[in-house]
Amino acid sequence: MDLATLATCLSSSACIVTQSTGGLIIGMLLFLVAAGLTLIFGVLKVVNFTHGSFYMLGAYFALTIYQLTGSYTLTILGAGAATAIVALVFERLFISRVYGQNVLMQLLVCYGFVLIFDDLVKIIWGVEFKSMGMPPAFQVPPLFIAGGLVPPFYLFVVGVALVIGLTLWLVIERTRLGKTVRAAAYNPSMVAALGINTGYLYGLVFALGGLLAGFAGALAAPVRSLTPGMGFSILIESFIVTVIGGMGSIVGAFVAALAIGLIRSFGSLGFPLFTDGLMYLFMALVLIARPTGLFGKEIA
Amino acid sequence: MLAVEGLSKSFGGVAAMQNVTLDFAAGSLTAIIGPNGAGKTTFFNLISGAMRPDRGSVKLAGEDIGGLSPTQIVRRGIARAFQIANIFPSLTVEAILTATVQAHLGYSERITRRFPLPECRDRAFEVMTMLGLSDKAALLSSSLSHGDQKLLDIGLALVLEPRVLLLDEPTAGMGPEERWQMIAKVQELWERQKMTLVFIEHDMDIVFKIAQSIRVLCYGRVLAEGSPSEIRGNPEVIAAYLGTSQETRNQESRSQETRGL
Amino acid sequence: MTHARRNRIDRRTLLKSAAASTVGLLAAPMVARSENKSIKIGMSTILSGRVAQLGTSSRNAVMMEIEKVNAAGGLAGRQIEMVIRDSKGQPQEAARLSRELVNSDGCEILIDAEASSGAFAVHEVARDLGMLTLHTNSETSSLSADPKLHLPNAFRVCRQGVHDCIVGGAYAAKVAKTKNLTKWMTTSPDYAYGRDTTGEYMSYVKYFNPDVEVVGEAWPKLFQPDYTEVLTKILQTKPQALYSCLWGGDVTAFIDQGNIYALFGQVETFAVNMADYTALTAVKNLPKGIHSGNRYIKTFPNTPENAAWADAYRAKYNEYPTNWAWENASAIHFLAAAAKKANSADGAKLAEVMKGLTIASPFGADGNITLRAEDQTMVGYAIGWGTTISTEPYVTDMTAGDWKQILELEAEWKKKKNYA
Amino acid sequence: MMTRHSLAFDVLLGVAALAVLAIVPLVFPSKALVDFMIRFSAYALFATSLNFLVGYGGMVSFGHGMFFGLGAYSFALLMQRTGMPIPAAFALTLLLCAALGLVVGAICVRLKEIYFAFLTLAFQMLVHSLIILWVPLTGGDQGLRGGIPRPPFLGINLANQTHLYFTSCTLLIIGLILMHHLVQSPFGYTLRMIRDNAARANFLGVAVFRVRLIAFVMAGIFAGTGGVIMSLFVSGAYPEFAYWTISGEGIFIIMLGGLNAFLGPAVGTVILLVLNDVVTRHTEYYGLTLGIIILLFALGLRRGLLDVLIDLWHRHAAFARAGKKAGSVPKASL
Repeated sequence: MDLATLATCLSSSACIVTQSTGGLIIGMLLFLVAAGLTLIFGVLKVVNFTHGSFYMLGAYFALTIYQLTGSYTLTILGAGAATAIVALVFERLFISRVYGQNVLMQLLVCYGFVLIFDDLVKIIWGVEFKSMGMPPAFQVPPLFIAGGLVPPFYLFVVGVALVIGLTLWLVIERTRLGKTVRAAAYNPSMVAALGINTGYLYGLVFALGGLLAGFAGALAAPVRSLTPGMGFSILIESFIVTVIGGMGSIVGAFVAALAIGLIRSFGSLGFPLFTDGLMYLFMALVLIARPTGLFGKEIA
Repeated sequence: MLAVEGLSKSFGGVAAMQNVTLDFAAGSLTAIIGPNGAGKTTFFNLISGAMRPDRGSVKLAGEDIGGLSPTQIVRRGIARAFQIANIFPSLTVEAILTATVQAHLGYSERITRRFPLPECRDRAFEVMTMLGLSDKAALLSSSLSHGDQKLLDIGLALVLEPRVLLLDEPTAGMGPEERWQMIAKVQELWERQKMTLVFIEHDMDIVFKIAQSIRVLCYGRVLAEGSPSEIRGNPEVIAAYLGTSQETRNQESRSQETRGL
Repeated sequence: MTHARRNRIDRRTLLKSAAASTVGLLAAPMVARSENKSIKIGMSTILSGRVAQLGTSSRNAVMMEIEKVNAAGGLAGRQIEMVIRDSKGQPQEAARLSRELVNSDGCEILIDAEASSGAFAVHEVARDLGMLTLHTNSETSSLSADPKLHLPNAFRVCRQGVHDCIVGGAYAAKVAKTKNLTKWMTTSPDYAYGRDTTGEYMSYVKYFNPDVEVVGEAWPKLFQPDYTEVLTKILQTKPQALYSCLWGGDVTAFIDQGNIYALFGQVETFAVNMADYTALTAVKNLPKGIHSGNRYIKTFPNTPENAAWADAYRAKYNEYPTNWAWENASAIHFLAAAAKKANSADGAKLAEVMKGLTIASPFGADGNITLRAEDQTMVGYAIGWGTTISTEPYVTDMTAGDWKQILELEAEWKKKKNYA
Repeated sequence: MMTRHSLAFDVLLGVAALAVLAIVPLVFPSKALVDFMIRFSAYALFATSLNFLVGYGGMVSFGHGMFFGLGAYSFALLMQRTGMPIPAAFALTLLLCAALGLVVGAICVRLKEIYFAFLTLAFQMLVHSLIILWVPLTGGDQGLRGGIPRPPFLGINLANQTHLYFTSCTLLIIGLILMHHLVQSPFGYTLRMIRDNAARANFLGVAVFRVRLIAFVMAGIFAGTGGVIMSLFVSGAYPEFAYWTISGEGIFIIMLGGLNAFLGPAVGTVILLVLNDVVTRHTEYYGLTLGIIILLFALGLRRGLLDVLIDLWHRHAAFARAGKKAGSVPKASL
C-alpha cells in the first residue's frame, strides 16, 4: 500500500487532472463495450459472453482498414459497421436459436464462439501481437490542463465515446425505436402484442451492441496491442461494470464504467498491487448493498 | 382470530392501503371484494409477511405478527394460496406435497434419511385423497390442468394445518362449472378443517353463495362490511363495484398478477 | 424427427472421440527402448493464447536444429522424433502433458519450453519421473539457483534473471553516472519474473552507482491492455530514468501509449525486453534511444555464425527468431554434443556428461556456452545492452556484459539468498 | 430392506465400481490411464459439487473454483509447512473450505440469478488475487513449489501413483455417494423446491436462506476435495486453480454432461478431459475445435449428453407403456 502517494496526488490539481483523464479514457472504452452488453441483456435477457470478442474483432478490423485506407475516420466507422454485421449474423444464425432457453445454454453457445473467434483471428491475422500505430494527426505532444497532462488523442477518444453514449441515450429515451426497445426490456410479450417483429428488433439490438464494441475496438487499436484473446480482460471488466451499474441500465453502465476507470487510475497510486482486487471489492460491496446493482430494477 | 388495525402501506407515495381495520372471527368464511386496485392482494401480502406494513398492527389470536417474516408467520398458522398457481414445475404432485409436509413437520433439512419420509408421505396421500388428486400423484405439477394446479396450491396451504387460510381468487381463470367444483371443494375443506378462511373473489354469484360475511375494499380503504344481504343492498358498493363488467375484472386480476409479489 | 437425426449425428461424433481416447489411454505403449530405435523427445510449450508466438518460435527453432542433428545421424545413432504439445500456458496442463509425454508417448527426454510457473510444474514432474529435462525458457533464477529445487536430471538452457540484472545494472549505472540520473522509477509486470528481476536490477544499479534512488514503482498486471494509470503515475513521480521488464505485446502497448504522453522524451528509459524482434518489429514509431538488453538480435554477438543462424531461421519461417528460439536451439545443441560425448542417448548418461559441458555456439559471448556443473544452468551466453533506433538492425552501440563480473556477483548473490 | 433408493444400494454400487476400478490398472497397465483417472476424480468431484448447486439448488455460481483452489493450496501448504499426517491435513482442509463457504455463502446466497453468479465470481477473484499477492505463503503466480511431502499412512503411500489412483477413486466414489444421498434426502427435495420457486417455498415455511447456505457450504467441501486430489496430482498448487476459468470449465462440464442427471457432471468430465487430451494432441487450434463441438452440443443436443440419453430412455419406456402424453404448462413464477 502506498497511501501517501495517493494523498499527495489528491492534494495537487495537476495530478488529479492527469489521473482523472487517465481514469476517463479507461472508463469510456469500458463504457462502450459495457453499454452494448447491458443493452443486449436488458432486451434479450442474454448474457453475451462473446462481447469481448466483438471488441477484439473491432480492433483487428480497424488494423486492416487503417492499413488499407490510412484514414482513421474511415477506420472507426468501418470497424464499427463490420463488427455490427458480425454481431447481427451471430445473433440471427446462432443466439436466436437459444432464446428462452436455460441461461447456461446461451452461455455455452457464447463461450463456444469466444473460442472460435479467438482462433479465427489467429488464423487470419496471425498469433503474433500487432500494433496499429498512432494516426499522424495525433502524434503531437500532450496538452497541459491545470498543470495536468492530457494527450489530444485521449481527448478525442473520450469525446467520441461521449457523443456515442449520448446518441445512444437519446435513441433509447427519445425515439420510437427506443420506446420499443425499452418496452421489450420491460415485457417482451407486450412488444409482440404490439405487432412488432421481435426477431428484427433483437437482431437490431445485437447489431447495435456489436457496433459499440466495434467502435471501442477501433478507438483502442492505436494504443493497445492486438492479440487473439485480447477481448477477454475487457469482457470481464465490462461485466463487472454492467453488474455494478445494474444489468440492463445504460446509465448504470456509464456511471459504473467511470467509477471503475477512476478506481483503476487512482487505485494504482494508493494500492499498486491490488488495483484489480479493488475492482472486485467494489463490485462485491455494491452488490451487498444493492443486490441488483446501482441502477438495476428490483427483481421481486 | 385474525385482526388488523390501522393497517397502511404505500408504494412510492401512492397509498395502496390506508388505515384499514378489520377482524375475522375464528372459523368464519369471509370474502374480500373490491374493484381494480382496491388493494386486496396487497392486504394479503401485508398479513402473510410478503410486505411489511408502514403502519398498523396485524394480530393473530391476539399475538402481533406485523413485520414478521413469511416463514415465521406460516409457523404461527397463517397459510395462503396464490392468485396464479405457483407450483414447483419440475416436481411431481406427490413429491411437492410430501416435501411440504416435511417442511411443516420441521424435517425439511434432514439429511440423515432418504426422501420420502414415510410419515410425510402418508400425510401427503391423505391430502391428495382429500383434494381428489390421488390419481395424479405421479404427474409433474407443470402438467396438471390449471384447476388442479390451483387445487394443489390450496392443498399445500392445507398441509400446513393453518388456523387462517388466505385464498387469492381460488377460481380465477376457470370455466364456469370448474369454478363451482372448485368453490364446492373449498367450502367442503373449510367445513372439514374448522379454520378461518378469507378469500378474494370476483365472481359475485360465488361470493354471495358461500361467504358468511363480506368485506369490501376500495382504493385501499374499507368501503363496507357485513353479511351478503347487507352488502347486496349497499348503494356505495353497487356504485363503486358491481358496475364493472366481468371482462375488466379478469383484466384487472391479470394486471394484479403481473405485479406479483 | 429432425431432432432425432441431430441426436444420431451427435452420438456418432461422440463415439468417435470416445473411441479415439480409449485407444489413446488403454493402448498406451509400454515402449521397448532398444538402441537402434528412434528416440522420442517430448516438449510442452505454449502454442495458443497470448504467448503463442514465443511457443511457436520455440518449436520452430527445435525442429530446425533436430533436422540438422538427424541429418548428422541423430543422437548416438538414434533418429530424433519430436512430440510437441500445447499447454495453453496452464501449469497443471504442462505437468499433465509432461507426464503423458513420458508415460503414454514413450518420450525419453523432456524439453520444458514453458514460461516460469509452467516450468516449475514440469520441474515437479521431472522430480517424480526422473526424466532428463531441459528447461529452455524460464529465467527465474531460483529454478536452478535454489538447492532445494535442485534435480540431477534437470538443466536450465536459457538466460537467467540475475545475470541480466548484473549486466543491466552495470550498464545502467554507467549511463546514470554520465547523464547524472539519480531519480529512478520502475514499471514491471506484477508477477514473479517482473518482481524478482526488477528488484535485483535496481539493487545492482545502486550497487554500481550509490547515488541512484528509486522514487516510485508501478506494477501493471501481466497482459494488461491499458497502461494509462501507470503512465500518469510515472508523470506524477517525474523520475529521470525508468526501468521496465515488460515484454512482448505489453512493452509495445506501453511504448505506444507512452508516446502519446511524450514520455520517452522526458525520461531515460531502460526496457530490458525491448530488443527482441517480436517487439521491435511490432511497435510503430519506436522511439530512439531506449536502452535495452539483447533478447535475441542478429547483430549481437556480431558474428557470421549468429547472423547465419538468424538468416537460416528467417529463410525457413520468414520471421526473425525470438529469445525463446535461440534458447531452445541451444538445448538441442547441448543434447547433440552430450550424445556424441557419451556415445549414448540414454537420459542418465546424457545428464552425466552435460554437467559442465561446454560447446561452441553462435549465441556464446566468446563463441562458447557452458552448462555449469554446480547448478546445471547455462552460462557464457551473449548478453549485453544497447540503444534502439527505429530501423534495422533496431539496436546499436551494444555493450557486452563481462562474464567474470557476472559470475563473481552471482556467487555473492547466491550467498545473500542462502542458496550457496 | 434395500430398495433402489436406499443408501445401502448406493454403497453397494460404489463398492462394485471401486472393485472394477481396482482391477482396471491390472488389466491395462497404462500409466496414462492412471493419470487420467486421478484427474478425472478431481474434476468429477468438482463438477458434481457445482451441479449440486446449479442443477439441484438453482444457484449458478461462477466462483466455485475458489473452493478447488483453497482445497489445493491449504492441503499442499499444510503438508509442506506442518508435519501433520495426510488425513489430518485433509480434514483440516475440508474445514477451511466449509469456513470459506459459510462466509462467502452468507453474503452471496441472498442474491438472485446473475447477481449471485457475479458476486461469487467477485469473491473467487479476490481469493485469486490474494493467492497472487501473498507470495511468501503461496509462492504467488509461480504457484506452490517444492513438491508435497507424502508420509505414508495406514499403509497408503501417495508418492506411489497407483496408491494415489486408488485413493482418488475412493474419494471420488465416497464423494458421489454422499452427494447422491444429500440429493435424495429430504434436504435435497427442499433444495429442489427452492430451485423451482423460492418464494412459494418460503410461504410453506421453508427457511430458504439457511437451506441455500447449507447447500453452498456442502458444495464447497466437495469441491475442496477435488482440489486436494489435483494438488496431489501436480504435487503443488497454482493460482489457476482458483481462477475463474476453472469455474467456467465446471459450468461447461455440467452442460456437456447434463445438469438434470446426478451423474451428468461425471459424464461431462470424461467428455471434456477426453476432448482436451485428444484435441490438443492433433491441433493447436484447440479453441476452434472445442468451440465447434460445444455448438454441436448447445445447438444440436440442446441438453447435456446424459440428459438426452435418459430422455430417450424415458420416451422408449413411455411408448412401451403407451402412456398418455401430458401437456406442459409454462413455469409459473412468483
